[in-house]
Amino acid sequence: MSYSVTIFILILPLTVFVLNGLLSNKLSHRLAGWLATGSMGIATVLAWLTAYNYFFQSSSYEKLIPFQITWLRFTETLQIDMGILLDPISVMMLVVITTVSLMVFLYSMGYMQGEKGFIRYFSFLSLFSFSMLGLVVATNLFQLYMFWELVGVSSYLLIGYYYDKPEAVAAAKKAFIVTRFADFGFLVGILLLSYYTGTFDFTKITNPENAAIAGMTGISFMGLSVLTLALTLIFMGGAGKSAMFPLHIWLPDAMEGPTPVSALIHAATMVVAGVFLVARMFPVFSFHAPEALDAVAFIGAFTLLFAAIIACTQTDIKRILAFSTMSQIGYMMLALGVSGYGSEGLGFTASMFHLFTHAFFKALLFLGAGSIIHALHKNDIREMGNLRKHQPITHIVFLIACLAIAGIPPFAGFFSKDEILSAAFASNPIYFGIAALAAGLTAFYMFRLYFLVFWGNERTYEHSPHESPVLMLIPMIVLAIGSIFTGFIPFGNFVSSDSQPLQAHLNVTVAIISVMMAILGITVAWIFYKKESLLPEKISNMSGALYHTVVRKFYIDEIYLFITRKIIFNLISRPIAWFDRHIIDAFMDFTATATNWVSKEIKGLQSGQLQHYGYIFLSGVILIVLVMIFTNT
Amino acid sequence: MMEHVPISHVLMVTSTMFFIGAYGFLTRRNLVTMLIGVELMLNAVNINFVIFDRYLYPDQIEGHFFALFIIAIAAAEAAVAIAIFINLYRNIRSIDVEKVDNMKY
Amino acid sequence: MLLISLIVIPALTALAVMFARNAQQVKTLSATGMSIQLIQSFYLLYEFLKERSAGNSETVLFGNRLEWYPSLHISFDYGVDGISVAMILLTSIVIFTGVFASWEVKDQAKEFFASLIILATGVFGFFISLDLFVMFLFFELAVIPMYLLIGIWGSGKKEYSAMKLTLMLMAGSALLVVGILGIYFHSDVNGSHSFNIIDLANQNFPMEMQRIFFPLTFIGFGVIGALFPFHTWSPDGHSSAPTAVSMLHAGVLMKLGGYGCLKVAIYLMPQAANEMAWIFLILTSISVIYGALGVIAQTDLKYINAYSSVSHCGLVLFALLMLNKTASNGAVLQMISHGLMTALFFALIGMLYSRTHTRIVHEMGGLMKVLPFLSVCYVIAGLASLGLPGLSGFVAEMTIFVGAFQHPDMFHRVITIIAISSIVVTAVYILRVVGGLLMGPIKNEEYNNLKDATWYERLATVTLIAAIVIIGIAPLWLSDIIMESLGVILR
Amino acid sequence: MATSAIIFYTISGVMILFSLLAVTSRRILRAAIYLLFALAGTAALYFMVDYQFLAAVQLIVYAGGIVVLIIFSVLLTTHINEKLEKPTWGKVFITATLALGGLVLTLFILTNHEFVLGTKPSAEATVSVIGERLLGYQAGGYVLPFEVISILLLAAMIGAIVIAKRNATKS
Repeated sequence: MSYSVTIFILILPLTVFVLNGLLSNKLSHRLAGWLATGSMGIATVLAWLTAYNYFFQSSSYEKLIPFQITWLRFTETLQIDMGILLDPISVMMLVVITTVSLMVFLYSMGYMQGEKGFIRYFSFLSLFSFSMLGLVVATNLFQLYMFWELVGVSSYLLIGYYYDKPEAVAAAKKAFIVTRFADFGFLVGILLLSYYTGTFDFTKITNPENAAIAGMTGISFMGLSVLTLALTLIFMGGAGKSAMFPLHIWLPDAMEGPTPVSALIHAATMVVAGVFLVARMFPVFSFHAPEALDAVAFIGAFTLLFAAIIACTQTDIKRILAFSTMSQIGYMMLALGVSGYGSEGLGFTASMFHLFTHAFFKALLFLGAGSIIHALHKNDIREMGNLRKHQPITHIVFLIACLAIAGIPPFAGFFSKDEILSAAFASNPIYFGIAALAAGLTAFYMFRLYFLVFWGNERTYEHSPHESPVLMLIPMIVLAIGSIFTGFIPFGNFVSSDSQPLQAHLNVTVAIISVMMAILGITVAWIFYKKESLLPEKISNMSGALYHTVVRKFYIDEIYLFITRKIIFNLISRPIAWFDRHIIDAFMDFTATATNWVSKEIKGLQSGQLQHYGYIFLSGVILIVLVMIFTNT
Repeated sequence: MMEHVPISHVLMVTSTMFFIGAYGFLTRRNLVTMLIGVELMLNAVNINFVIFDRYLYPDQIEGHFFALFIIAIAAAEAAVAIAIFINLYRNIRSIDVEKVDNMKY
Repeated sequence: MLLISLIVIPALTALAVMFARNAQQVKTLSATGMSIQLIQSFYLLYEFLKERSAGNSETVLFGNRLEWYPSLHISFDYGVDGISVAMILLTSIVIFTGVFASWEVKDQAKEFFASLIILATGVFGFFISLDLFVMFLFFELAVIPMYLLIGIWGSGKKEYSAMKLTLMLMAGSALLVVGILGIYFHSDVNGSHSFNIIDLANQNFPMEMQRIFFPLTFIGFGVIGALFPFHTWSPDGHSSAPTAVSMLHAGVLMKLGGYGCLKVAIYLMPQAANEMAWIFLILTSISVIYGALGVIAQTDLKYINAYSSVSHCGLVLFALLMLNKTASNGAVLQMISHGLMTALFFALIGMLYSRTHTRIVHEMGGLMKVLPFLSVCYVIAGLASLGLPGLSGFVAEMTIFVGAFQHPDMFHRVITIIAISSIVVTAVYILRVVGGLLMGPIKNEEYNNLKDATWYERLATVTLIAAIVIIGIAPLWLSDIIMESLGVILR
Repeated sequence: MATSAIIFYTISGVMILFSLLAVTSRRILRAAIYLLFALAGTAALYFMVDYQFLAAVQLIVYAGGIVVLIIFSVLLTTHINEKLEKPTWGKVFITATLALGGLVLTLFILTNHEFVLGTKPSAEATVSVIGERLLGYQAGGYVLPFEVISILLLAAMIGAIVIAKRNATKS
């Protein structure tokens, strides 16, 4: 099989988007849904085939470009190509995206049944899959940026899917604007990089021997080398999309979208785009701009802890998962940040590995949450309890996912997290400490959720909860299997920073510490939440203001609101609008008024009295003659 | 026949006549009398043409023609002017120039 | 012949419209005429591409010279290069859709359509002429009917707006006349003066002359291109103008400014452009940011769009002043892209207004539910405006930014970054409007009975969207024909 | 003093006198008659410089035509006994100053200017010469102005009729 087939992985969802979008009031729901799911199924098969070919049929993991056309030419050297770049990480991403997409598509067939905008939903979802796939196979920075924007917009459309709910609209808007702000940095970073290197091409940029790149390190601007600046800006884009602190505020709100969307976009795929971006540019970071990489590690570590702390106090099931996502992405960023290149590249591999496993268990968590919400029509975990009686299958898969994310062996999360912890351990003990602490917190908040929802007292529900339909259960089971077994993949053999196999060994010390932390977390959660208990309330009361700060997510949202509404809107926009109307426009009007005034004042000269004109005329003539006489003599 | 009269004397006479006409034009309020002033001025100018022709370029008769044309035009002008006066009188019952200022501004 | 018929057809259409017997005939005639015009423009594109691919590399194609007033060296020189072809395409698309967008004009329909088409004739003439004097003539021909169109068929403070718009544009024209005459009297083509752009381009005007006449022509054209601080006619004018006029005005007429700046000011006086660019760069970057920030506080849809036009058109002039091929290419692309999407915006605003009878954003809401077609179109227009890849806005903006950033001078790159920040602000205001207008619960019970788009409204919007999408997805051909002509202009 | 000089000065005196009377008389009909005398004086001057044809035209058109027209209009628009009101002193003062100032200025120029008198023999302005010149189209021919004047006269005639005509619908 030739790799050019990969183009169909992109074309299929695009076709579905166009078809469903244009024929949204012609097609029946069943047809549209199966069209989308079927195409995604084919795409998934193609992606797995590609992966099989790439990883098992060829000995070395070269960068391959099976397809490329010129899309837009800027200058002789700078142009945007549209193409497909296959290398270990993009192939891996292809597999992840298509698989999770397929599962979510299937799940949505059940979850969204009977919704009015069913076809619109699948249309947008296909658009998202297309954009995300295009993003990971991008051959150059600009193509990546384009799909990056497309991903952002499909995320906007999907978050705002329930467009008559004001919260959903606001959340969609917020998500788009915050990421747009980050993209501004990204774009400037791209421009800066391309200005010095004269290319957008990944193959050229990431080539460690590229002289132009090395030259950029020599040019400094405000104490930093231009390259560091450019890469930091590019990372800013990644941080926005991956909801890193302080650009994370959109992600919790984004949970207003339908739950399968959260699973696909805001857990498994889109939010890891930032990680993917850093991984894509990793050689440049690693060789030429270690300062930028330090920033990545720092932001990653900070978000990791920050989000985990907030997650412990939230009560909305999806928001807990959202903060958990942020925290897990923090892990990935941290791993990239502490990674070296080549044989020191454990962090890189670990990051990708975690991305891979996380996609499975986090998608599963969201789908499980969706299954619960589907049954209960509410999001607040304090109003749930003892659901294991009503939804046994959901309960089991949810438990598997919780164990996976908590890092209990032999579930997938354990292996990837262990690699990250080892990488952090090798680099900086503080980072290791943060990561290990967060591992404990992760276990705590996940099991807090688990116990509150599935155990505890029976609540009164409006209509008795029921197990979800088969269409929703199948994807969950598939993902659960993935969450159990993906950890055993020898990931370093396939994905590494320099495409050479990397042997990762289980670091026993680290493993023990992390498992201990996880078990500690689970135990605390068990004590607090297994049965109705007053302990959590006591503790939250004891910590008082601190607790409230955490519940209010450290007031970051409020700060943003202050900046946008008070400063930008009230102190900049309105004055500008006022200034434009009352100063600039008034000046233009003033010139008109002044002309009018002058004409009104002098129109008295035109008195209509013939003889007045006569006087003036005669005196004028006399005056002119006088002047002529006297100037002549 | 005029060799004994210096040109400047003739011109003085015509200038005097001209300014008398101007005086009339500017002081009178009745439009007809203003027209009389205008006729005087035209007449003075006419004489000037003839006199310059006769004294300075006696071999030519261009001044004669100018005078002729001016007379024709003056006649036309007077006819139109008087038509206007009559129409005006019909409309506002007066031919006082100070009342005719409807078209100011 | 091809080019002459480009102005003959609309002129004939306008004439025929005047003889029409009823409103139905008027509309049929206008629609027919403008459809022919649209087909012609595509045929022109086809012929142009054919000639170019056959290796014809002359500066202008299909050109000719018709003597008109030899003693002043005024002749009707015409011909097109890639930029003109692109602009002609844009114009014919916008006027075509404009006719359909004003399908419901009832009072004095005959005069309305005739003026509208005469305006378009002026624009077509402007784009094909190569003689400064004739170009100016067509420019005025395009501007004057605007007064009548706004003053008679407008809404709100229409007399005020029409007067303001006309006076400000006329003030620009006044500067322009001086500029053009200055160029004319300083030229020396084979011992005599000339108005012909191609001849004038080979003149090396002395620096002292350029320093005087470059700003005159640039500001003269800049006024209609909404150069800060001469942009204030735009919000008032657009808000009072009837739908089709707003479309044509923001979509095409404002582009005469950018086109003129490029083809006259920069082309003929490159040294002064180079020397004085920084002043205008500051002004235009103010336009870009200031316009965008100004939008956020607006509540009237037309004002919102007018200010965003200020921002987008500011970007056009901004890019032109970078004086390199890529940025200028982006500027032309932006003119086309903005022309299409702003026409779409104004068309949609008109259609919404005719249903809800308000243009205030917060008085509407939830229109997506009752007017799905129009709302989806509005979202697409919004996304194009905020530069979504796959729609034309992205292509144009990115070309501008990349091109501007290639400038070797630090100042230019910094100012480019400032201009780039407008994409964030654009996103803010577009999403505010989309959120407030289309999403959320329905605010007014009466809106439940609104009818979605009729066939002619669908035709107008779909045409524009198709153009936006085609350029957005496959921009290379357009970019190439523009780039080719820029090679001559920015020597 | 030669006879001709005496005649000239007499005529001049009459002309100036009647001009003055024409612009100051408070009876409008008299003013018209005074104008007639001033115009007749002008005709006499034309006789003196041997322009008989012009003098005749002056008498016929000016004295005969225009003055009659004026008298008619006076009769149509004013009462015969009506006295014109005196102009205000301020007006008289301003106008007189202006007129005198102009006159003085003109006289000043006149007296200071050296006129170069022509020495060639004077040309005859006989009716045949005038006729040929007026209708001639070679150098020195006045056929074009002649035609233009004809058109003007025609237009003035029509204009006068249209303006003075009573508006049928109005009354």
